[in-house]
Amino acid sequence: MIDSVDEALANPGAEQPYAALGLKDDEYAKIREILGRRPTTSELAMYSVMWSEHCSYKSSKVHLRQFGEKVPDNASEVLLIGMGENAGVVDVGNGLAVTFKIESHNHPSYVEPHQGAATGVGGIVRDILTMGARPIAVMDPLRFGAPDHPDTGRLIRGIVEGIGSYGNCLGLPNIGGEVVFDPSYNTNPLVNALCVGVLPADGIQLAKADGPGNKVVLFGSRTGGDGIGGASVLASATFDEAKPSRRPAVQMGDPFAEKVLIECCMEIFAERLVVGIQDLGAAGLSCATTELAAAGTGGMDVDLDLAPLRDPTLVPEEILMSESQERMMAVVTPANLDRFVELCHKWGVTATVIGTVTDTGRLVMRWYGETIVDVPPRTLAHDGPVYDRPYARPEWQDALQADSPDRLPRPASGDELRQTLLTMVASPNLCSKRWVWEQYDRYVMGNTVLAMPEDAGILRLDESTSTGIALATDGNGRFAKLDPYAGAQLALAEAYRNVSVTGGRPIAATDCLNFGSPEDPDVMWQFAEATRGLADACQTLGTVITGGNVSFYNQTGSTPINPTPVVGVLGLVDDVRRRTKAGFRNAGDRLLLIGETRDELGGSEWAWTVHEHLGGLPPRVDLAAEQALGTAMVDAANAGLVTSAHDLSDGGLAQVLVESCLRHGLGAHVTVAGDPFVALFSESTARALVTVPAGDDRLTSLLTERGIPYAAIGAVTAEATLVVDGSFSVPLAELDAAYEDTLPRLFAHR
Amino acid sequence: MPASVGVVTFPGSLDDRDAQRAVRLAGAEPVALWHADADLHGVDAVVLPGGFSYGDYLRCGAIARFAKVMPLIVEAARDGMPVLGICNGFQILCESHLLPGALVRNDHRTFNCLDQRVRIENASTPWTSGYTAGDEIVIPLKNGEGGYVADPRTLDALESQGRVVARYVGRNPNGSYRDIAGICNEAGNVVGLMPHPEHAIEDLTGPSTDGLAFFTSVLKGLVSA
Amino acid sequence: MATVIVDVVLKPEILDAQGQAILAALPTLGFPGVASVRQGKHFEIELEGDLDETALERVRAMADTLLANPVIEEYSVRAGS
Amino acid sequence: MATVIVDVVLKPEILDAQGQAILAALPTLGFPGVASVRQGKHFEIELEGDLDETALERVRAMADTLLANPVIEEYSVRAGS
Ligand SMILES: Nc1ncnc2c1ncn2[C@@H]1O[C@H](COP(=O)(O)OP(=O)(O)O)[C@@H](O)[C@H]1O
Ligand SMILES: [Mg+2]
Repeated sequence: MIDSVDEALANPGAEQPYAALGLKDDEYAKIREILGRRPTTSELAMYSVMWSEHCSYKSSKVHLRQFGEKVPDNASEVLLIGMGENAGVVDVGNGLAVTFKIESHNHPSYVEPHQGAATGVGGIVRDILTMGARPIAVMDPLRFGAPDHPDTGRLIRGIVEGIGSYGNCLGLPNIGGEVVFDPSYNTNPLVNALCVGVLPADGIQLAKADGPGNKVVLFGSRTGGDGIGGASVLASATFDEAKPSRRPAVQMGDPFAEKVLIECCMEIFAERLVVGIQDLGAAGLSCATTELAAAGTGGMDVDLDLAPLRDPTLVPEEILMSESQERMMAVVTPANLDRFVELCHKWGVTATVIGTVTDTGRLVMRWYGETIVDVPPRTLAHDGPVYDRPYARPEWQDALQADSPDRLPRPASGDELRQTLLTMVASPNLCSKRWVWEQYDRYVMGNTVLAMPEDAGILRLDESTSTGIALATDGNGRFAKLDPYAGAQLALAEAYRNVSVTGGRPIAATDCLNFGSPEDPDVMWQFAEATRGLADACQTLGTVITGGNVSFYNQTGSTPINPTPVVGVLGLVDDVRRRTKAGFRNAGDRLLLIGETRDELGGSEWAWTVHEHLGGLPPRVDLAAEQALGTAMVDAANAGLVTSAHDLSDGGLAQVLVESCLRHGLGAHVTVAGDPFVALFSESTARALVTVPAGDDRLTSLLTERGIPYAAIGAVTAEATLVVDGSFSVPLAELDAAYEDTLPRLFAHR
Repeated sequence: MPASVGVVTFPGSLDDRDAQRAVRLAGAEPVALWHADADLHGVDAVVLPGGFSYGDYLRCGAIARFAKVMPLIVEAARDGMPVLGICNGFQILCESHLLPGALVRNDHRTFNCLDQRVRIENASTPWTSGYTAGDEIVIPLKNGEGGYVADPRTLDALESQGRVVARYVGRNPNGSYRDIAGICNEAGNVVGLMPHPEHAIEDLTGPSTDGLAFFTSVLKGLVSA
Repeated sequence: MATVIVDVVLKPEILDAQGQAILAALPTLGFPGVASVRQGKHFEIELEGDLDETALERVRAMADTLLANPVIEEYSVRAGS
Repeated sequence: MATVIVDVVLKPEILDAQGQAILAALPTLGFPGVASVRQGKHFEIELEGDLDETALERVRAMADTLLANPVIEEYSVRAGS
């Protein structure tokens, strides 16, 4: 029997399974208070998904506010749409705007790695599409458990294949990402996906149902039982393998359906046929209808039985919670409706009018004539519970920071350093990620100027003006574990540096905050510190946060993952023809190491790979130095002063030398000052290795003028050997084997 | 009027805009053709672009083959119009029986995107006349089902008639029989190619500009014809 | 030698995008009157030894661990010819 | 309603990369004694009307034109349950 509003009034005392749906006693009481009666089953389903952690941000909201409060000075010139819409939009000049956002799909990817990752890409692409943009690229920062954990192979193969199959089939170039291994992600991989899109600056679409009488159209795939309860159950409760009953149905992706949906929307947008539009993601129809109504005139009437179903046995509350993919909802004037439907038909997209915008202030849904939902939409979309959860600096934090890597034995002789170098470049975290990124199409669309393995991806936006954008994503869970405030800033600083060494001028950022349980005060402290750190640093660096995503409950049992804020930075490239590539190109070029190297090995890749040590303090954050370096690199690119550049991060100078040599098979002869171990493996920030033509002093003068420290450390050589003067030398073939073999050996299909 | 080259868009085509760009940079006029078009808009040649037409569901190219525009292309091809099928386009040409053989899942079972070295074996087709037989070029290869297969008799016939247009050099990237990267029909006007010349037309965005000659070749033939 | 056949299909509640695409194509190819199409995988497995219950059991175990993904698929095992 | 099953397999002379990979993986997963594995496709087709020879004929025609590629594949059609 269908539980209608009449039934709720007639039978007010019915027991309701709100606790099983994840609602707390006081949350349920608040729903009853809002409605002045008990909710119907459908209403209960809607409140439970909309008030879940995943959709309501109830634990994170009080901290995320800082991103809107600590805005950088340049934000007003840059931002067209800020946080709060499906994705933020930035002005890139020439009448164009860019929208980008990063999102997580961690828990679903553990349950079903291929589909979980694929639908993660599908979801973020629809967020970008919803803004009125053509999606033009994706990126995929990924984190896995220890390489030898029994589940890691299944997860990395499935996740990479899933991301590839979906993105490749959509025709979106993948222009970068991350692959990190750490036992803290055992059985809880992090699958973050970023999408970027471009749109006319005057073509922004908003998620609002304006204009009484306008039609509400559901279009795209039919609704099935996919991921029913996924949003609330999966994202809101600790994932516990021992309870299979908590595994909801998996969401299946259909990239072809999404591809035609994109092309269909592009034509619909070009003809300006919609008043408002919203994608169906987590919480499906519940989310789309309440958000559209809440942001618009305020009311909506929906005949839910009109929604086209894949599974005719679904009941209303299931339809409302379904996370079937590749669906969108648009608000269309009656005058434009025929043309809208015609374009859908052209692309083979199903479109159905299921409702009408009203000015009643109520969202009313009927099921074959009976009213099953009658709610004020704002109470679902915006007025959910907000928690200022207790947090406190963990008891163990001091001991962790005191456990400095200084006590670890360091390689001293040339032979030891050589061996350390080979071990490091072959380690899963530092080795070549080619096995992953060769599974992704980086060429499609024909505008990829830089992609893997470059520091940042660069896309051409306009063939006539050669303007473009650069994007990079970074995060370091070890640094954040040692100091979450600094760790979040280091993630931003690294992405900022990656963008600027290619010649991109950073202007905006997006973040994906992957943490453990917010109900754990230790984790909540990490979260509070990380958001505070990120907001402060974004303000200083002039990279406004345009949007992002929070993923909590990343843990197994009671052990949370390393706190992992992942940051994506967007930069402007005035002329993509002037971008700087990594990799030594010309024998004889001089090597300049820009920035200051200190003895900083806390949380370093060396301490982890060689000693499995995590302790001490992360490298010092120096935002002023990052900014000086970044500006110099952008100016150098524009003036054509450098022949290559590569920023320093995990693995330090040694790693950058190896990667730069291997790129085109040229060697290097390097002389380092001071302790060669520190020079090679320290992870001090705000550094880059660049090459300049021999005898060309323009860059060194520029650096000197601006007071940026640098050291001339040698030259590129034609001989295929990396030589560290007075210490050791390694043939590139040996480095190449060490660097390239690891991932195929561990994970390739045999 | 410059020669015009049609590029067909099926639902799920991906490299259609890239193929149009290549046609344009080669100096011809690109014409967008739609899978449901009832005529070929008077184009002088046709490119079936890469992508995942109809999601590559069932088999790559199996559903696209039945598109309304396909019989028109088959007929024009029989009359000698130059037709180039790239990647998914190659698969469609095989499914349509304009070219022999078929393309199956890569032997290593993963989608791969690489800069591939390829040798031009036949420089007398309208799409390869700008090359010299034996030229080695580097162009992107990106597919999950790029393994060319055919029965031995067909393979021998292709070889003996000089219909292997391009061959992989170095490591065979997908298990293609006899390292075949591209073939043509008996008349030579219909060429199917697994790697993507349209992604190697500008220094800025490709591994080389080695692919441009596919498009300048056909243009030259059309202008002189 | 024993031949055992395993057919793997998506669970009925799981979206079968391929089946949907084929279903959509059939009418235009002159095949009306088809109500549904589901696409799955078909395995033909040759085992050493006799075609008996043990052989079928072994194949069921293979299907469980390798041939089917129990999260989204179900399978059936039968003796081949 | 009539359910008709179509199984499609690669011709024996065409390399079956997926079958080979499964064959190679089986011993390491504790399944020795497997001589060969072939992977194909399995279709379950529901037709309006009765399950009779006409229904089977219709499905054979679908298999010929769409479900299988005769250049590399062969198929069998049978009545479903
Ligand atoms: N970590 C974050 N930083 C900044 N903005 C965030 C963050 N997390 C979420 N947001 C913003 O909150 C809004 C709601 O997020 P979300 O529910 O993920 O959007 P959607 O409903 O489009 O999936 C978005 O505008 C998003 O950008
Ligand atoms: Mg959204």
